[in-house]
Amino acid sequence: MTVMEQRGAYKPTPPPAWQPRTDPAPLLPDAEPYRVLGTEAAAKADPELLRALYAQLVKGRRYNAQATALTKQGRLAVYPSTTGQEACEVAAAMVLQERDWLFPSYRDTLAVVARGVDPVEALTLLRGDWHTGYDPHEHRVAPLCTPLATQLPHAVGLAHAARLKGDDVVALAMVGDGGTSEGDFHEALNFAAVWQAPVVFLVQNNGFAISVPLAKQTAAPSLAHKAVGYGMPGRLVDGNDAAAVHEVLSDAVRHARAGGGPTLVEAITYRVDAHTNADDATRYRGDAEVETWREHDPIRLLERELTGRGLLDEAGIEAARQDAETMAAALREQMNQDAVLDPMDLFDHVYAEPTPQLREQRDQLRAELEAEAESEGGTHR
Amino acid sequence: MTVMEQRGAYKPTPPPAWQPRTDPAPLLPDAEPYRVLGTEAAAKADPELLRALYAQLVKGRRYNAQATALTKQGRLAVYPSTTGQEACEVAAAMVLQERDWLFPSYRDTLAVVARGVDPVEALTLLRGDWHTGYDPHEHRVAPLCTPLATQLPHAVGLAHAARLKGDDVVALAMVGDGGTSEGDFHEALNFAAVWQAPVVFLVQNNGFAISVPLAKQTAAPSLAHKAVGYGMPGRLVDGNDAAAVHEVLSDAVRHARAGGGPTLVEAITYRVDAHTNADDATRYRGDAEVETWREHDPIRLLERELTGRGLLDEAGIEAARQDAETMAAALREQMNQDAVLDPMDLFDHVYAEPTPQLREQRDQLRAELEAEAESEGGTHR
Amino acid sequence: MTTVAVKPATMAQALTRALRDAMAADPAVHVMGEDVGTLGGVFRVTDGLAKEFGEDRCTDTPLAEAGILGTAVGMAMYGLRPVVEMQFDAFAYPAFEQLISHVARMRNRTRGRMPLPITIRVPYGGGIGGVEHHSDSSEAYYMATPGLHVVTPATVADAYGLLRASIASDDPVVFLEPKRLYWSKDSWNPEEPAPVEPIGRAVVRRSGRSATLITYGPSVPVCMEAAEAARAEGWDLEVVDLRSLVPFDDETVSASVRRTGRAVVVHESGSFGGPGGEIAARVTERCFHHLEAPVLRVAGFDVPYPPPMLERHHLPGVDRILDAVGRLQWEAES
Amino acid sequence: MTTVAVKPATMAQALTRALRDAMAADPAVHVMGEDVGTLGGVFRVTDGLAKEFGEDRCTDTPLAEAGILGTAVGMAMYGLRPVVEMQFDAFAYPAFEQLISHVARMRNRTRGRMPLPITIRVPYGGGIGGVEHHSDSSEAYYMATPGLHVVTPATVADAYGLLRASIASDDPVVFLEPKRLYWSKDSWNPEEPAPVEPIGRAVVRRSGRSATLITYGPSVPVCMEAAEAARAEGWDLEVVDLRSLVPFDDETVSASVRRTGRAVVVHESGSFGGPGGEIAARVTERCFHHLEAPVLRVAGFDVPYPPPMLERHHLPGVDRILDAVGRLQWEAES
Ligand SMILES: Cc1ncc(C[n+]2csc(CCOP(=O)(O)OP(=O)(O)O)c2C)c(N)n1
Ligand SMILES: Cc1ncc(C[n+]2csc(CCOP(=O)(O)OP(=O)(O)O)c2C)c(N)n1
Ligand SMILES: [Mg+2]
Ligand SMILES: [Mg+2]
Repeated sequence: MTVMEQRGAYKPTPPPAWQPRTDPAPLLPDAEPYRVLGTEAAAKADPELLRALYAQLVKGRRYNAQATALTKQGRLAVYPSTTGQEACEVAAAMVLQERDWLFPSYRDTLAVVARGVDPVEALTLLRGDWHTGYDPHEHRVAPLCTPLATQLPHAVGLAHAARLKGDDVVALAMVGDGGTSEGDFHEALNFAAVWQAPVVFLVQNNGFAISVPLAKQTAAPSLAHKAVGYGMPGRLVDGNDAAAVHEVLSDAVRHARAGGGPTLVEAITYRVDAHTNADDATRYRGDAEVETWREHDPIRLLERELTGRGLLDEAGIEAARQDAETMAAALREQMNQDAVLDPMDLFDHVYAEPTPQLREQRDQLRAELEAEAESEGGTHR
Repeated sequence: MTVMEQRGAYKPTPPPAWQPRTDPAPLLPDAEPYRVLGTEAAAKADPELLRALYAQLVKGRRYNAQATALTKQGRLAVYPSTTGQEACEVAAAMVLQERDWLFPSYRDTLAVVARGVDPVEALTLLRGDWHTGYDPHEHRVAPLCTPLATQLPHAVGLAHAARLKGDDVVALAMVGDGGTSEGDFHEALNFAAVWQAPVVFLVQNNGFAISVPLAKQTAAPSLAHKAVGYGMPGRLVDGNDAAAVHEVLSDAVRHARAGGGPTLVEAITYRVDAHTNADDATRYRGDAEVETWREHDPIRLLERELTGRGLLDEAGIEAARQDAETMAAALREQMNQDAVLDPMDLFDHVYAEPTPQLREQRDQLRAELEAEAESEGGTHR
Repeated sequence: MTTVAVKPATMAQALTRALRDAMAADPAVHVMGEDVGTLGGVFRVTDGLAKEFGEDRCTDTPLAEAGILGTAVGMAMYGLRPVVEMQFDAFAYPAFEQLISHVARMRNRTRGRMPLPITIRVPYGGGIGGVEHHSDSSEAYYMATPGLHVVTPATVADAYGLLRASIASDDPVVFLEPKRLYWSKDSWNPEEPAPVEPIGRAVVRRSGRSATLITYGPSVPVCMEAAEAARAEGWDLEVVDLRSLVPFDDETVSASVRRTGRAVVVHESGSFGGPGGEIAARVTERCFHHLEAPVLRVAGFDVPYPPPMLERHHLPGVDRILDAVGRLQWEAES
Repeated sequence: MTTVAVKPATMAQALTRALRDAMAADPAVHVMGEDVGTLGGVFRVTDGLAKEFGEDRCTDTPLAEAGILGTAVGMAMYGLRPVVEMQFDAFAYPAFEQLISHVARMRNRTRGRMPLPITIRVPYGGGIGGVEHHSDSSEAYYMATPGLHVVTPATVADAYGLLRASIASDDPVVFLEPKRLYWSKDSWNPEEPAPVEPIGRAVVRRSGRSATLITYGPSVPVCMEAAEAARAEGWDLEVVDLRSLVPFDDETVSASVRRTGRAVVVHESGSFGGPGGEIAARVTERCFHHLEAPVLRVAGFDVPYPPPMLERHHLPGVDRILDAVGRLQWEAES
């Protein structure tokens, strides 16, 4: 049986006696974002999971701080931080199986690292020695994607291909609130729903697209409400509640894996840092707003829950901090080493075989570099 | 007060105590397409309006038949017919005021003609003597738009501009079910909702995009359900019920004019003819399906209502038919005259002033044509 | 497999056959696009494929070109070989961002770890009486995008061979199908193991000594006709069919021009910023001292493609080609 | 208006001033794009405009480039003069269908009845250490699209004059802003009634007799530097700044090359299918018998724009230009 048959043979256009093709009611998101921490649902949460999330959040926060510091030292060209958004970043990576695929946006180096990619390789794009530093197939992580929302159809195509091959693979694709305005968002969600592809779309609504607030981006009741227009379920979740994000994403992944098709998840969070180190956030928002959100910090929320329930003590907090420091020190050290560059890389990967034109150009550059090296009395590295 | 201020000052991102930005409930379409003919609502319909709609439908049907016949005689390069969709075409034109704008898709020559554009000028694109035959400003009808859905952002921009200028103008934009899958559909609706632009989007869901049935186009409960994801109302209407389409579109136009913002209307109808005269519809659908829809024909539905209520008799039917024949005869005669062509048109409208490069090319063609005319012993027409 | 007599086939039929053979040979090959399934495509090039291989292998997609190409990228990431159909030249434009920013760059971005073997079939060019947006020659855009191969056949046999090679390529290929040659016929034995033409080789379609016509796709038959007509004027024209714009076969082209000393580039695409500028420039760089005259260009005018009733004035025809040949400074000869 | 002393201004400041003056002069001028309002644009070119003219005149749009350009089309249909900002070169690609299929064609489509006076500002080119997709030189795409003007300044004064002229034009203009010159300074009196440069005129930035460097935008300062350096080698180079790629100023360029007999085209954009091919071809067509050597090209390599740490190898610099000048067959001289 083919995938096409599986999802039902062609039904003629609804005749005059009309029937909705799908019942819209179950697709609509709840009015309130789903929360676990501080609610009754927290009691059912697995303590081990909560502790693992906590360790990752603390590490993630430290990673963001370290990477930002590296821009100041000129070791990174630019860094878009996810401080305040660590719950989403970390949960996105943790809900996936090894065989699954992650499709990050340009901001999501933390999710990429949480998935297991070497932190230095994850930062290659932002350091500037190459575009993608890691092998996407190794950890099944697509390249960090700079043109907004363009990674979403990739995720759909990959998930669809896996399904066609009979593989039990789910793709999770990340995008920002601003990215939902792009045509590619629309086309990707529509293809996913029509094909019933095993994809989960995670929108991190962090309130801004650079300087543009959500109110100028959409008039929708919520971004999750967009789901119903594609015939897929929309879910709204508190993006700073790591337990809630983990649960909602896990459900969506399970649903997709079981053949239930795609889900759109909107996680409401906040970008505490500026857009990147190069941005001046005071131009478009006030401190008071940022402070409100610091109150609702993902680490604080989880810490309160864990300590309140006796699952974490001062020693545990300190241990998590130590772990994070170790990671940061290692990252610092690695990033302080100069990148190894080979200018011939410019030509070697444009095509499987360089065209005659590229061979000429490569020879030209090689000759120039040799001449340069000679005149410097050195040799070409 | 500026338009931007009008729609509310910037509100910070929803703080942790979250509120939906808009109440989704009133945005959702009804489960059943709205109908007037054959229902109780018909009693309230204005008899004059119904009679006017009837006359237009009959004319519209005849226009479709005549245009299709012209393709067989080689007088039109191609014709995408709206047989079966006349209620939508005609109502779209009739609900607008003079100052309003119509944005047709490539299929909607009938709406263009119903709006008052000269039928020959409306067919220029399809005859092949030029791209657009009419002056868009004369009847405020944008050029027939071949690249699907690309006219939708134009309608939004125009409506927004009119509002900025303080003009009381509404734009109505037409698109097919297939066109809703394009990114431009998404971006247009989003801009419209964010700007609260006075636009009405009319989706004619005629069951097919060439050969592709709706089931392969979307998994949504209905196309009207897409509205909620933009924060605008979605309305579902029986597209073959001229009175219902007229009412729903009139309401949406009134709402837009009053500053209420855009509406998405899905009219469920059926393309009775093939995609164009060049298409072979038997490749992708059976006669039985077409027959079902002939039962639900827009003319038949309205005729039944009118005769049943004694608003139309045999003589009235005959008069409408006569009118339509007169129109068809006139169209036939006009289209049998050869188009007047000026090859210099190729160069004269690319820019306000032809570039030096285009002047050279124009001179070249003129010289060629003169040489040709001379060698034919004639003169350059 | 039964042996059949060599009989005329159309280019469209050869393309269908190439798709079918590629799908039969490799289960990774997937055809996708608007109307490619049940209908077999508006030009019927995918006719019968959905029936033979199932809708999962030949899929009617939703109507969204960026979505089609974007999902094809994801499919290729997972090891498939998507063959995407864009319904008409101008309807490939919505997919430009996916094409330029991803399809052309993914291999390079990942230092070769994530190649994208995608073939993008684009029916292109005019001469078929199409209304606006149905007759564009958009090859200049593709040529200017490193990372893409750009291939276009002019004969029935090449349609088969080059499409097979394109699908077999581990890199993305924009495969430009000259619309008005879809129904051109040629004696071609579809049952013969047809040659898979290597990508990147031009071919001399007609040898001659007076001057070289450098051309491709829909303009090849026009140039052949022009070369015939030129005999009356005493010119013996060579016709080079490029077949592949990227990579460009400098060797074949330069060898020809060095021999003849004169060249005219002929294409339907607009002249300004079109392929002819690149071709003329590189020929001149390589053959300067062999040239008796500047390399000239005969191309479409620099205008949006005209409506059906005016297109004959736009398309480069035999007369314009002969006029250009006439301007190749023959007096320098004497 | 108070008189201020002539003082150095950056190109970014001149552009801001041009926008401000245009908005003040004509209420139909509307600025729109991502982050152009409150933030003043990521390059701060629209700084202060929203404050001065209100958000209705300088509007932060949703994040969708096709939507931005598509709604600008509708606004222009209603008589406004939208000035659209694309945040970076590669982020203009999603708007290509609107650009090619509508912006470039609407006037022609309607036989002049519906002109579209839209200015599309595109920060372009590299040299600023930008990560992938932030350094493209995409002018080849725009040049190959009839119906668009393509303009690019290289000096602070031209940035002002050409942007004013572009906004005043009744036709769409793709206004390419060389990113790495945003912070270049020049003595320029912003309070003087600044000249509105006509579109379509190249300018000789430096006269010389040995050979002509034909260039534009970000490569103009590089060519000026190369011309200085060339003096040591005994070459007296002329530098022509095209300023407008469409229309192309054949007159100025050809006059220069006829005088010098040698030419090199210099640009950052890739070579193959890039602007240089067109320029070299048309110069050769017009000046063939004056040329001592083929017109050469110094351009970016035919690769996706490299990452920051490798971009210096890609960008055409003084040495490569001098190398090319050296290959202009000076032995022919003697
Ligand atoms: C197609 C495209 N347009 C514009 C940009 C420039 N840009 C980079 S990030 C950004 C804002 C993104 O906002 P959002 O999607 O909310 O993600 P966030 O930055 O908040 O994570 C913009 C406009 C881009 N990268 N791609
Ligand atoms: C951007 C674009 N892609 C493809 C096409 C080719 N095309 C013309 S009509 C059509 C189907 C349109 O279907 P729908 O939107 O439902 O409108 P209908 O024909 O039913 O009125 C297609 C694919 C096009 N015109 N524009
Ligand atoms: Mg955001
Ligand atoms: Mg349809």
